[in-house]
Amino acid sequence: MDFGHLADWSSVLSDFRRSVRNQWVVLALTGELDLGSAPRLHQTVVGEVASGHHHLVIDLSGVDFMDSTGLGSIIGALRRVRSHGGDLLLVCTEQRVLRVFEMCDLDRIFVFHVDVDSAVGTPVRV
Amino acid sequence: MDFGHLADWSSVLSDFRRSVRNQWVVLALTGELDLGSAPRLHQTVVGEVASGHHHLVIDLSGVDFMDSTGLGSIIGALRRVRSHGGDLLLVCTEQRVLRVFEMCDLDRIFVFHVDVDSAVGTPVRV
Amino acid sequence: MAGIVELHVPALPEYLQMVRSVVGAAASTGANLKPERVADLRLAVSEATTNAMEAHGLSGLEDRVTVRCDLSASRIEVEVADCGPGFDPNSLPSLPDVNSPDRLRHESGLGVSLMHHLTDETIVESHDDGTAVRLIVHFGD
Amino acid sequence: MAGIVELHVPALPEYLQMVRSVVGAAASTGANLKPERVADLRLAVSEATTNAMEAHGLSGLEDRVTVRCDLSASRIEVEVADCGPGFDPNSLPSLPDVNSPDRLRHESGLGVSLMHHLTDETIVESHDDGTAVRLIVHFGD
Ligand SMILES: Nc1ncnc2c1ncn2[C@@H]1O[C@H](COP(=O)(O)OP(=O)(O)O)[C@@H](O)[C@H]1O
Ligand SMILES: Nc1ncnc2c1ncn2[C@@H]1O[C@H](COP(=O)(O)OP(=O)(O)O)[C@@H](O)[C@H]1O
Repeated sequence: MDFGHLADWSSVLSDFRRSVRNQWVVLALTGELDLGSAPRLHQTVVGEVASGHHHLVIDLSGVDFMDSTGLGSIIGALRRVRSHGGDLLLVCTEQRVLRVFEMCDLDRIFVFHVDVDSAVGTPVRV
Repeated sequence: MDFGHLADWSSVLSDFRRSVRNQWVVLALTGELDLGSAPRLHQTVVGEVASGHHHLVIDLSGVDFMDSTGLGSIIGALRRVRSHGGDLLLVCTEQRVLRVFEMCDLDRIFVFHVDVDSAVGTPVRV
Repeated sequence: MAGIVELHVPALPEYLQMVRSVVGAAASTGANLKPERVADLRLAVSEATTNAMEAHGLSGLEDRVTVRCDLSASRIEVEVADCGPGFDPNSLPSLPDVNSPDRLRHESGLGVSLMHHLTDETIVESHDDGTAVRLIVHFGD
Repeated sequence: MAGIVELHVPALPEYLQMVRSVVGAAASTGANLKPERVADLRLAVSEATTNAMEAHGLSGLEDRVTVRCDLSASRIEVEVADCGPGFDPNSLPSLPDVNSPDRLRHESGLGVSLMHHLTDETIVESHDDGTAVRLIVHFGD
């Protein structure tokens, strides 16, 4: 079993943490996901996909606020990994964040897990 | 030994807690002590003194901000209890709050304790 | 208690959080509003302010964006105003069905409908010299 | 990053916390400012805003108080402005010595001297139609 490594992001992305668990790259976000931070999520995902990581977990459990710009960056991430045959799982328990998915009917498109352990237990399709 | 009773203040004074320990009335404040809350401290002290409680401990350990208006209400409390032969002790460890006393040279007038236990261990002069 | 709070911020994303905080604080002064409704209002304001900032950004405007909270005994109204080029709120494109694979092509276009969802009333007044969005939440609902 | 944030609030004590938050957030956007200095600035602004609110309150003015944060690369300047009756900052009474028993008679009169203590520069401009206090903190000190 691979317990992965935990790395601090560069200072610019100081509120993102990256780890590798099983065959999933886990991006743990904290703080608020809006126009201020969404572009960084976008860049990060583009970087991961470019370096061949197409199975991502975005851990939103540390995110206390997300608006539609934040949601948009997650939609973009899903499209990007899928177009490379990969997948995106979300970890989210915060009601206020889940509600944004629901209000936009996008809770039906995304797969939610209650914690990272559960997400990275999902077998990677190859 | 009297372990005192702990009572929630009325809703208006929701961030004050009153207890009686030994012969001291302990008022525990939380939040910010400024023009918004200082009048309530004033009223509370006036009420205590009027009902014969002249030995007060003001516990500032839950106060994360205090300005000169807040400080003024504490000066007033000291004057009021002293004029009845009582005394006022302060519990304060937060550097930012202590600093306000220091900048006004009033750290020399007040007696500070690191916790309520230490304050209420002070014998009451009669 | 009632009062008007007005905030002017640069059209930069790093000020969004400040806008949300001020609106949250102003709304909480109206002790009648439930925390969930304050959260909804914060989100609606975040959407409107994001649009206002983007409108300034796209037009290269240096002007600040104005957020005005007007609290009365029965409701809070937050107006977000910009001096961008405006838009026609009645002819926004509708999004493809969620089940369509095309849906994922749309990372944006959710803000205005969310505002309507989140508030009791959302009034958009847009002209070619600016837009004002009024977000209204009634107390006690 | 640099920018001007302006906040207008009713002259009511319950808005002091909002003023401090906005100034704290604006000052923190200037990543060069140490947390202790941000705390000092928040306190100085609280003092100036309290005085402005009291000036309006005593004169029965309904007007709002204005707090304007101007952040540049090297310093932050916060201006607190009111339209109260003004005062003469050069003829404020001095307080009795701390060792004098009389000292306890003075529950007020500390604000202006604290502002000078807490900032690099405090400039008071007061006329009979209002007062503007500018509180300036340089970065990197
Ligand atoms: N304040 C505004 N000024 C100019 N155009 C706006 C404004 N608000 C919204 N719009 C236009 O309406 C469109 C839809 O807005 P919205 O539903 O919030 O989604 P998004 O902003 O994600 O595109 C925007 O893309 C923009 O073209
Ligand atoms: N903005 C203002 N408008 C009018 N008078 C003011 C203002 N600021 C200060 N003053 C006057 O200066 C006095 C001293 O102010 P300060 O040092 O802050 O102490 P305090 O406000 O506690 O009295 C005040 O009591 C008031 O008379």
